[in-house]
Amino acid sequence: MLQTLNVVLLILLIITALTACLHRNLLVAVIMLSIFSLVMGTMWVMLRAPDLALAEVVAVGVITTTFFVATIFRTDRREE
Amino acid sequence: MESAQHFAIYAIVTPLFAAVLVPVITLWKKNWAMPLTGLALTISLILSALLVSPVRASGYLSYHLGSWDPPFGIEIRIDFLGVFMMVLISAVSLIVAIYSRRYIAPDPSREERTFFFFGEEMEEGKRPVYYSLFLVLSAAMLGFVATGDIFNMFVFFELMAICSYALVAIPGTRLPIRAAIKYMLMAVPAAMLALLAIGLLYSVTGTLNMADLAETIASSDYTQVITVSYVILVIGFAVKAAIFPLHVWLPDAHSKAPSSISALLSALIVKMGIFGIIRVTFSVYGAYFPSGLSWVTGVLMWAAAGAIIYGGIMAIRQKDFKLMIAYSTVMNIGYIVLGFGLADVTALVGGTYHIMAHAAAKACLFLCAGSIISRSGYQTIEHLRGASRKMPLTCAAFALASLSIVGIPPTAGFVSKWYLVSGSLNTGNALLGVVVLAGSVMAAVYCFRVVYYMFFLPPLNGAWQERTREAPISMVGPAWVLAAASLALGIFSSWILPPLREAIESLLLGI
Amino acid sequence: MWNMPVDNINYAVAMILFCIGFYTLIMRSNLIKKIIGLMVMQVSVFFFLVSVGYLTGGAAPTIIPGVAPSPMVNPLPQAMILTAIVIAVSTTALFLSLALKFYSHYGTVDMDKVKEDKR
Amino acid sequence: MKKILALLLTCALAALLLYVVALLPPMGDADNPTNRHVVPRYLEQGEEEAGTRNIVAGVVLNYRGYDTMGEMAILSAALAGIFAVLGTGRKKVGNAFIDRSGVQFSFISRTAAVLLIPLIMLFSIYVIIYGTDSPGGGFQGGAAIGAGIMISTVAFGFNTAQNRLPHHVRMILEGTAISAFFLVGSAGAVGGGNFLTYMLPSLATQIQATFRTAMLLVLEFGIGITVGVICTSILFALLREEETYNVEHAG
Repeated sequence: MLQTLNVVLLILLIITALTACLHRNLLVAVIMLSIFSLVMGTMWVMLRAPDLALAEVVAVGVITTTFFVATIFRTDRREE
Repeated sequence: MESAQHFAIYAIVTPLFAAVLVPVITLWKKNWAMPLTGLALTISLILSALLVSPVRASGYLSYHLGSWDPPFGIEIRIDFLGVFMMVLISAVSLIVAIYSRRYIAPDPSREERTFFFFGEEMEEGKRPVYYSLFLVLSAAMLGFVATGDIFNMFVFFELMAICSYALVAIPGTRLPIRAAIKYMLMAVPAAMLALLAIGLLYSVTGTLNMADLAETIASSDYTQVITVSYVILVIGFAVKAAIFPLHVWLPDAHSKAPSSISALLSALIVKMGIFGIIRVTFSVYGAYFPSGLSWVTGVLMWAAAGAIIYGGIMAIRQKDFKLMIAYSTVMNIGYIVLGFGLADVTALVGGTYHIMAHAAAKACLFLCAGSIISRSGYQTIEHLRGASRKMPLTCAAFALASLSIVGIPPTAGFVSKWYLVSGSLNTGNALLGVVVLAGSVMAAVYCFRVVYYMFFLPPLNGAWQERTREAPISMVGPAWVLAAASLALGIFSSWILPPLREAIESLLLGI
Repeated sequence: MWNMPVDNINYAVAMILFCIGFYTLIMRSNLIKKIIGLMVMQVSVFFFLVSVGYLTGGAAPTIIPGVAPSPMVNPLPQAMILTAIVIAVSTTALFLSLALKFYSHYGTVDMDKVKEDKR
Repeated sequence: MKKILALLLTCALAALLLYVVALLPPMGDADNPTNRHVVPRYLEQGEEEAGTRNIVAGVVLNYRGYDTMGEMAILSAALAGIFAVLGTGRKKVGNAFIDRSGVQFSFISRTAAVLLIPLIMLFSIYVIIYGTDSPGGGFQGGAAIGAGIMISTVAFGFNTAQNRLPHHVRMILEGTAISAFFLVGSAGAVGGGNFLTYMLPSLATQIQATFRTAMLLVLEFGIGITVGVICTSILFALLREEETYNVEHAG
């Protein structure tokens, strides 16, 4: 059961990372990055690292994403 | 000597604490930034200098942070090479900080012309930020050379890196921003590679303390993992050290940064990458060193030879003054890495001595370039014709430091090159000795061309007429101190070389 | 040699993520995209290290009073990663500010669209 | 050409990394070097020695507190770097796109902010105080404080938020963590131990543990305040549009 969940989360990680890296719309890419770090947080809870999961979700999933969004709103939203 | 054990940590944390105080104090007292910076760096310099004799007496100094025994807590472990670097770092930082005072804040009452940062002046609000970053940078370098814990080393490495990106970009104009971006694009992935290597190493040894790692590695079964982690770690440090194929960021970053920062970058920060390589090679992978990793040192050796030739040719081709000095740094990095790559005591002594010789001379060249560019606004070598008529002291300091870069006998550059050549002959690599000598010839071409222009040619039409004034004493003085140091380090080299040789021998044997 | 234990699938995925990030970093000319790639790279290294610290059947490294002690996962990589996350956030924030300044000078965040200029 | 080169480089890197990963000891095995060498002491004696039930917090603040000091210095340096790049922004009035977006006039966003922010603040203070005994700690709590201030910035407008937390106040609060580390560390050095020693040998035995708990709490709060304020300052710096853009297309 846990093994299955692990594999599902790993696949989700790869999908979100690829989407974040490939999508042409930067806002979508950044939100995907945020989802990536949320999935990563879940993964880390499974790996028994709750401190890190909290830090990852708050620092990368929320704060860094906000920085990204602030930057993207002030620059180009699409990648040419 | 009870209180002496705390000197090392206070040499590191005093600048760090002062860096926090500077922006707060300048909210009320605008002029206190520079004196506070100078004070903190002076304290560091004194404390580092006081460490020399205890370290020489006992071989190395170990300080356990939080009183935890080494494999459990973080250890500060300073051997002679470390204390040598600490004194060098705090001295050069102090000198450059004194230079910065008038360089970033010209005195309006004396009608000084300001051509800072390629025609634009630094806004006043950024001055405390500049000093703050400067102090953190010095503290990070001191912490980096002093630490005995590999993850702590990574933390200080990143701290140093972040400060240097920011200081390159501090003018805020186009070219510095692009240079900083280029720098970051190479250095941040490199730092991640270093972290990955530390992770790999941790996963097969289970410890982070360097001395403990060295013991565990010697008896570990995971030979391939350890070798790969070494390669990745060396790549990570090599980007920071700008070793030849990975030097791409260096000329831009060093020539577009403010000159005081260029001096610090060239004199110290690239050396930190090399110091990192030396440190991990001997203190961590010592068991593998001569036999198991000889191909890595071989690659580094030929990269160094490439750097000397490439850097020399590119420096000769440059028209921009600071870009020429920056390419000269690429070349001199080659010398230092060559000393490491030959894996011979004599060559390594030459390489480490060249760290110091090059630090003094190159910092002086950049400070002089900064004085000339900020006072006159000229950036190309063509415009330097006749500069000595208006700025004689600066030009003389430049000429003296050039002697050391070229390696003319009484200067420090000669001593280190002598050791490098004899080291390469010892190991039977006569070709590399020829490369070292060819590098000296190329250095002579690009340095003496500038000196010749400065002293023996008349100014270009209309140049150097009204834009004139010797730089103030707080800018000429530091340049002269460094120039004199590069001469004195050559004359009195017999004081430093024997303990350095002992230290290198004990490194090669493994502590 | 190639008898990778099935358990090490986490390590392999971390390395694949690292390479995805690395490829994005060097291939995309858009600065924001490069920074996203960098972030993926950094997080994947953290993932690798957290996986190194895992212990099958271990509990989270927090001692709960009154509960019998059980084997716990390794806290040291977690402490390292906590430090490294802060480093990653700081680096990313600094890089974003540089990208913003780049945009204010050139009107684009695309590195390839900007030719060399000598000023 | 560049594409092929990049692809080759990435493939080479991937091959190298996957090769080395295949050679690593199996994940989660109790016999791994990582689980045998240093860590058992942390797990067995951490509560007693370091004074924290959360061993991660014990490692972060006590065994490896020096790293945490470096980490806080990195955060401060990043903020200073952002000021160096974007300007310090001492002016009272700034301009930001979120003020023009109309989000702040929306009833929904304001109500959500008013309801959420107290909860977030409460959560973050809980996480900071109980960081030594349960998952969490100064950094997580501080980041949550920063997130709360970010929500209020979006909901009430940039200028309101900036006036509530003016530049000089943030400037003073930003140094809290480093100052706390310096002072606590010096207390250790003065009290007969080494830098960052919390169990001072010169104190009476019965108050040593209390002193250590107090010091850990000071550090947790210092880290929390610094992280929260620095995240806010970075956001403000990224949002503030002070200069008029003279956009020149150089390409």
